[in-house]
Amino acid sequence: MKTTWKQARWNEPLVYILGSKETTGYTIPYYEELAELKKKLGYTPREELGAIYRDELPEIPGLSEVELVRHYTRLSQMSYGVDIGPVPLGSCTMKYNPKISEELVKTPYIQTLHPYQPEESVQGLLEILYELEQWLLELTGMDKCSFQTPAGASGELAGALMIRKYFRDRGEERDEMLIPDSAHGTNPASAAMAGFTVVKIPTSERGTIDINALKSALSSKTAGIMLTNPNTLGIFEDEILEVEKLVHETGALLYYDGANLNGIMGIARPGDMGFDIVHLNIHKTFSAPHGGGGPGAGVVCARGELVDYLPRPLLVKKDNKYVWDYSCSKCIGRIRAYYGNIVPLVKAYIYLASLGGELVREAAIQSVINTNYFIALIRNIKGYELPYDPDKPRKHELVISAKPLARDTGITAEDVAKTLLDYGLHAPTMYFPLIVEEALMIEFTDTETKKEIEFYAKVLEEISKRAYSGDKSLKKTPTNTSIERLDVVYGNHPRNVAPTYRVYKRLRGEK
Amino acid sequence: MKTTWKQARWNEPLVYILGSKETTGYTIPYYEELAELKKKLGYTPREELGAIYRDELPEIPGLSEVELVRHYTRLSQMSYGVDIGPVPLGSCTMKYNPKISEELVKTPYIQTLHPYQPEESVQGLLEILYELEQWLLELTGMDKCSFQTPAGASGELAGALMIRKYFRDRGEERDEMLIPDSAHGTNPASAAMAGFTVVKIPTSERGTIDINALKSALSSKTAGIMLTNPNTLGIFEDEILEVEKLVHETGALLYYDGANLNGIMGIARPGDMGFDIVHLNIHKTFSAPHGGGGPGAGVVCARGELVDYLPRPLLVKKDNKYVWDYSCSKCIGRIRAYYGNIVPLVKAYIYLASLGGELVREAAIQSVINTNYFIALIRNIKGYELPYDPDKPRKHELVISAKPLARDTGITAEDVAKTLLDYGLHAPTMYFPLIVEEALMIEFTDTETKKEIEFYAKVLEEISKRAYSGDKSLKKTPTNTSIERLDVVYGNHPRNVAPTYRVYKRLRGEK
Amino acid sequence: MLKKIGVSSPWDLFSDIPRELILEKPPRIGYGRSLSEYEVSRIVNSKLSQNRLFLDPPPFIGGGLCLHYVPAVVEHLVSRSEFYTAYTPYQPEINQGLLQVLFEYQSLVADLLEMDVVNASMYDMSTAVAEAVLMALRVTKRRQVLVPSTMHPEHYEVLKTWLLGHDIKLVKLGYDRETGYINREDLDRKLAANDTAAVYIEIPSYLGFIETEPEYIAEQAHKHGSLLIVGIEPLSLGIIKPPGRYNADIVVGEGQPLGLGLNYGGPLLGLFATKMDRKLLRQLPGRLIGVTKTIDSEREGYIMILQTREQHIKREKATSNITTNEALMAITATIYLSLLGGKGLRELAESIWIRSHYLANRLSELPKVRAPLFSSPFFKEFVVEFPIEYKYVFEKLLEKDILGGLGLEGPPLYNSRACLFCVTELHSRKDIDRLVEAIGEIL
Amino acid sequence: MLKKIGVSSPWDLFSDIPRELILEKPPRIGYGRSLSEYEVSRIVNSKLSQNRLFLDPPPFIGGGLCLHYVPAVVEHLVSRSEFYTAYTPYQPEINQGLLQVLFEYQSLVADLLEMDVVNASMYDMSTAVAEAVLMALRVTKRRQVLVPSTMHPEHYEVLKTWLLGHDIKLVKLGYDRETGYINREDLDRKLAANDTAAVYIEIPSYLGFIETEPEYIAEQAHKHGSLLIVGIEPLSLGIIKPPGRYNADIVVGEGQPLGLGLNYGGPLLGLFATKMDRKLLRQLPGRLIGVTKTIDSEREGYIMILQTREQHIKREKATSNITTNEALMAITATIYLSLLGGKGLRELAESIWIRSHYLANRLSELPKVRAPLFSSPFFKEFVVEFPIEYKYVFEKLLEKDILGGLGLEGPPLYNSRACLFCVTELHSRKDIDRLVEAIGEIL
Ligand SMILES: Cc1ncc(COP(=O)(O)O)c(C=O)c1O
Ligand SMILES: Cc1ncc(COP(=O)(O)O)c(C=O)c1O
Repeated sequence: MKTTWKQARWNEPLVYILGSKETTGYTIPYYEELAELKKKLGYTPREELGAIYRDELPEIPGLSEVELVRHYTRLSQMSYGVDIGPVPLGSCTMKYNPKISEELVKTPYIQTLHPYQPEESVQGLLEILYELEQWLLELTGMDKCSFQTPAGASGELAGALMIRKYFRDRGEERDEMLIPDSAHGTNPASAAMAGFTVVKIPTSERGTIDINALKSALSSKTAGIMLTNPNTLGIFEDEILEVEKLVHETGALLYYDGANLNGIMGIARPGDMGFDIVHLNIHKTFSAPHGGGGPGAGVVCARGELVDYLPRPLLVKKDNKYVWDYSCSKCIGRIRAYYGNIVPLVKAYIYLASLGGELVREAAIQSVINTNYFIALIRNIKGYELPYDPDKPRKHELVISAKPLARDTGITAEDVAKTLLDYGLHAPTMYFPLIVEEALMIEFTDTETKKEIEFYAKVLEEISKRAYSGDKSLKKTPTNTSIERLDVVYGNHPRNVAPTYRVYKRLRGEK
Repeated sequence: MKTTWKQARWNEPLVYILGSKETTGYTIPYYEELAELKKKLGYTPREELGAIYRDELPEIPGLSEVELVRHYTRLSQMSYGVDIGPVPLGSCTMKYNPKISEELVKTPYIQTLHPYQPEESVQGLLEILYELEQWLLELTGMDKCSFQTPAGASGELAGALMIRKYFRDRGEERDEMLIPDSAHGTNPASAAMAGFTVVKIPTSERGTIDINALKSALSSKTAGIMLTNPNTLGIFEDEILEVEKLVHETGALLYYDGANLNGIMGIARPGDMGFDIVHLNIHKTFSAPHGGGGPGAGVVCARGELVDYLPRPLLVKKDNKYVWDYSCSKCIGRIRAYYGNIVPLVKAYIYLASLGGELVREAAIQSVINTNYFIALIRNIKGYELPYDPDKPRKHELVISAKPLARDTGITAEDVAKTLLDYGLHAPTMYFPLIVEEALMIEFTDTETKKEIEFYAKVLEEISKRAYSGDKSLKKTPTNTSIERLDVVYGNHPRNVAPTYRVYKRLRGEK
Repeated sequence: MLKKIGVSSPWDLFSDIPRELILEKPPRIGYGRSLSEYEVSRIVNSKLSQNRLFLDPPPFIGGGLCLHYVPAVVEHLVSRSEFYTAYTPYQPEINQGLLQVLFEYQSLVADLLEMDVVNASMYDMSTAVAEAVLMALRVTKRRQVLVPSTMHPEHYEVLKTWLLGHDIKLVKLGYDRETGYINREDLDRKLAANDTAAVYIEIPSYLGFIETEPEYIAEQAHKHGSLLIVGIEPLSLGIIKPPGRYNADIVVGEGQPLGLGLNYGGPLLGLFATKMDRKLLRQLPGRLIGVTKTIDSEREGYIMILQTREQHIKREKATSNITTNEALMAITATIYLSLLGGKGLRELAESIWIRSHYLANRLSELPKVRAPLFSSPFFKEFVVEFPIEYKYVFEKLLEKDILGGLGLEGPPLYNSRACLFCVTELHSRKDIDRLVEAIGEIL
Repeated sequence: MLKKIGVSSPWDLFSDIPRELILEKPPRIGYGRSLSEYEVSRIVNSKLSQNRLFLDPPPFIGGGLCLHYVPAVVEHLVSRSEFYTAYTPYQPEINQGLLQVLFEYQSLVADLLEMDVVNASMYDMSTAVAEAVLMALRVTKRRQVLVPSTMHPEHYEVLKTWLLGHDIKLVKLGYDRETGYINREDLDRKLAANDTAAVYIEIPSYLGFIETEPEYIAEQAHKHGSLLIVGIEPLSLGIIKPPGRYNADIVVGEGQPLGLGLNYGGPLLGLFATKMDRKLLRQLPGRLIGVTKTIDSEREGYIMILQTREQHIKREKATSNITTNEALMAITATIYLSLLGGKGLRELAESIWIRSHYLANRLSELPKVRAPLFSSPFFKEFVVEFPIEYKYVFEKLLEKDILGGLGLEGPPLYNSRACLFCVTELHSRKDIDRLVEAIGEIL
């Protein structure tokens, strides 16, 4: 399997080398009016601002429009997203995002709307958000959602704060949050930001939460538990109802990390499992593209009493009009300014409206089929193993370990990942979850084709063969990408840390 | 000067290999209605169409949307336009096209307009076209334009037919069209399509039309002369007024090939030079992008009596309303269906409105400065020469000859062109105009930066050095592009001619 | 830069232009000054928004162009700037992507038509018809051309214009008032002298009806040594037999339904195909992409082939003057076709067939309305005759925000009570019912 | 695929889910069936077009977000799908382009602020303020935070929420009614106990006015061992001294003016910068891109650095929980800044300054209108006080299709006759005159 793929490799210098602060490609609107208006005013910015006037031009290099276009177009060719090939990063749900969403949100009817313009003037948009909320409630089994949170982690923070406020209001001092050791890093981080002490719950050899450990952790200090289900191993917590009973019986709450609902949406609902609060990642399950790191949109939903604690404002329908409800007797307040990340939310609306209930369920099923088909393909490849009950079906994702490969050949999960790049493929998530050694966490989602999945498995097999045949070049991959393997240690060395060009220049003794 | 540039190289198979005719990424609107409507009709297409029903599915491979996006996105990365780097193809005016034009024409207010909807319902668009016409008249010195012609060649055909009709109406039998040997190939081709016999006029050693040869070619059979000015050598026909007198005196007409007005727009006008008909290439001078080969838009304009002969309909203002005037007592009729290539025309409007008169003139001046600056940079590079009065300033473009290089080192103009590609640059037009051996025809236009021009010159110098140092690899270039040098002879051999996949398969004995 | 050039003023570079030709002042263009991008967009948007949109319901007007749905992904991919800012791929090594797409275009259209050769596009269908006729004249060296009386009147006008420079007899064939079909006796009679270069037919015709036995015409034409040129509508080929099957020599068509907007009539996409035949190939107009190998024979790639037919090499002996064509529209059609696939195409064609027949049926229930006017099968467009002047109906529909069919008071039908309706995949049953109701109220 | 997996039904793959949890029927979502793309766009467009646009004249409403012009080229480049369909660049070798853009983002913002460290974005300014405060608490280990009373009321609310889990004293500083400035005595008094983690100030403030001598506040804060956090508006830095010059420790801001649409308030872009200081760097929230070399040391490239601060490694000890951020907005800002350049930025800032002052001047000519209400310099936004209830003015303006300023009946001003106007580069003299005339008529 020879690959002659090459990623574009432009020797594209930094914008600082290309531009100059005296150059601009921007045209000031109504420029010719300025001289007269200035005269009318009779004073200048410099005069008004005095000591706080900026004397020197900012060191921002400007480019002409054509230079700008070439620079960033070339850089785009050295980037890799779902539109280029599969990005099976586990825990990330990199599904393909239909172009219709991109097209429909590019309209002045969204882009120019001001958050403070009267509600009557944005009824169309609010209706979309309202219907979206109904659908998300249907999918989660919750009672009410807030659109405030701009990402999943923010949803977790909101949820954790809700739990804190809930117990404070009840006068209960509960400051422990239970979190499985397989959880996403944001869970403990969010809990800590909300002031909780994190109690780690181990994973049993079945790949699910260790019930006995849970039991002994639960106490009157327990505020709640944060769970992902299916968990980050892709395994459904089949004892979830037992967990629910135990937790609720101690008076604690259940938080559902629904960043990734892709494996069970339309099939089972966190509300039915007994969760009190849920957050959803619009940019994962609901098909808003990930934007190279963001924007996302989180939605945080709650049941029963917990609804009162949701961040405000909430969208409600009153006299057949959609309005923002700011009333907040118990709520945690605002989690960010304005109402939320509207654009990805509209994309979620378009996605769900297009699919409808049946195809939503189909998408979940397909994602699970894809996961298990891939497992079947790689099950017997030497060097990789499927930890935790390999016969249990996985849901939206799976985690393999390259530990045997590393042990036998010295080729690590990282080497495997880097070598995948050389075949024009994006690597899986590496070294997560932390409970699996040499972990490769893989999620194809529902939109990858059988062909792509098979090719991916074949390349993994090829890499194994190369490793066992003693091919040391695997340590030097990739070479077909725009740059060769990068030295992570070097860039992190305190002597070399250069987060900006001004620091970079200083490190090199330039002015 | 080492280059490590690599163009993206995807081993992207044909869509036939990727797709299947049973797959579709398209969603039929209101699909669920069809069953009932069909039932209501009581008969099927097959029943109605009978013998002419298509029994088998067309052999069109379908793709899912994600497959489609990856396929064509990857192919786009293996393409090269002005947004990637300079494309200094002489005679092509590949200037940068501001993105605002692309944005503004993507609106239902253009895209969904039907050519037969009432004129009252498209006044906004017609006003744009009308104002554009006024500006083009101002630039050309003509009296009236027709937007019909979809490209430059089509404008030439219209013009040649106008000349033919003009003389037919006058009862004069004139069927010779004079065309300089430096002219663009479309000129003789268009004249021939209009039924003229082409008489070639040689170029003098001054690089302009040979006046004596012109004199002896002129006769009572002469219908007209087609001229490009500045001509394809980039040289202004400084004896144009003399030419005009001679031609008009014989009773013949002057046609101006204004495909490329970039070197003199706002500075001198074909109308003032005495031309009777002019065509303009909206996709060159007026900043509509070239689309990988099209669409263009031609505009053909005329003066005096010739206005009556313009293709119809013409846009006129009547009682403060814009209407299409179909009246045609003498006109040549229609040159194509409907009114013209509207989208590029609107882009020309945006371009001219943005620039205004002064910047239009500035653009011309800058394009001429760029040409002559480049000449200054390469003047002394061994191996290249500037034929025809090297001290005369060139206008929008220049033609150098690599004859010395070919003679001394065996490295031809083609080798130079192919090697340029290896530096991430697009090659100039090669082997045109035909009157220059080993021609390289270069046009930077007004939008290339000084830096780019200097880099281009430096690479040409480097290539010369490599050639003179005996570097034979220049015959094997390019190697940094998505594919190595292609064999033009092979693909043109009658045994190998494969213009479609069905023929390709047949040649290889596949079904 | 001036210093390096060796001049002191840029005007020195214009010293060879006769003094009296140099304009004293910059031209009066635009708004008397340069405008910022924001100002331009404000101006252009305010002008354009004066246009009246008909989207709810979608327009029912036809006449060779109808509004179809352009999938967002098509628009997205055509907007890749590597494609649309490229020139004609004169340097194939650096433009393999573009060339492959164009080769796919030729191949897909070829399979749609079941013809072997497809060029890389003509300006539009009207000029494709003209080029096809000119090609037939060159191939056969004859001087008569037969065309249907019912053909698109603008295409006929274009053809006439393009033939101005040639001494050609352009003859219309009689047609059957009942079916719209070409009158066979007339055809036979006009072919008899064996001086006909080509017979041109349209399937479906401009008026929407479908000749179900083109084989007869093909045979007659070929028997008398003339070529058969067929004009098609590409979506109809989801359910209609491809012209390759009934022995067409040249096929032309309007590619607009394949993912292009209307854009008030342009740019469009002229489809042009022929048989794989030396004689035809040599006379083919336009650009052609083909497969070749690298000089080291290791890989296959794409180049422009048979360029020796073209104007930049053959000049006055070229097969056409065309150079700039409609490449981006060809790319659009390629993406559109690859999205649909054979099955999608069939389903789309069927849905258009069903919807247009549903409208005809419903209209025919109205008193004294003849819908369709012709008894033959039809696709997408069809003629309806009203008991009153159609102009009135059209105006009344406009008042109800409906863009009705195209009035046929002019050629080819000269029937002021008739119009040409177009129904596409865009028209829901509700949209169609709304039209029928509105007409019911008007009559 | 099922066969290869070894199951006979896909439901076998869900057999581990307790029976009672499995939904019997597909969820009731959307329109009861799947919709074609055309149907969805027709539905969405028809809903969205019910929103009311205010573009002529552009909106005069502010309150932290104002409508600015987004150049077409910015929108075009951000739409390159290699960027927007990428994930966080966990594999740097295959995402060098994206990483370089983000490094350029950090660098350009750093030069705009004259701060050395900029992270790869926060959600928005409100959360950036909250993260800055949390960071200051970690760095200083103190428990009091001082903020201006005039700060953005929503930012204040957010801050309060984010501090719910901590035992912190969030204290408002008094301000001068004449200038809007922080009361220095109050500041000194509250700093005196040396228990303040950070002093937060805004330049320009939420109400538009500009503190011209932040040096005093910086010195006082530092003298008492607390950090200075400054909230800025990025365009204003074309004419206002950058916070790096007056010794800010942490700088936050809303990046929306840098090429982002309003989008009804999201997504936005939280700017976050600090000094280059070990202690600060270790506590920095969010992602950071840095320069490194290839393992063979031949070339330089970009990677994510200092990831050990982040949640996926440090978990509950992380400096923040943020992972998904606003990368695409950061890309947008990068492109926008590189288009403007230093000079363009200055000119743009000046033009906004001129236009907003022109409106203030014109309004001040109206009887009993106080414009601006504060005597201090201002940028882009400013407070105006009317002789009548502002609510009435606002409603009347709406009737004239003008979206007026933001009423200030609530916090921080509680003045029902006052509003906050925002004037940007979008407002031509004519637009401004139109507003003034309309207000003249209303009063
Ligand atoms: C399981 C899980 N939880 C939480 C998150 C955090 O979501 P976000 O990145 O939107 O903050 C992610 C994704 O990163 C995730 O995969
Ligand atoms: C001088 C000249 N004339 C005519 C043409 C033909 O124009 P078009 O390609 O638009 O048909 C061209 C461009 O190809 C040209 O450069």
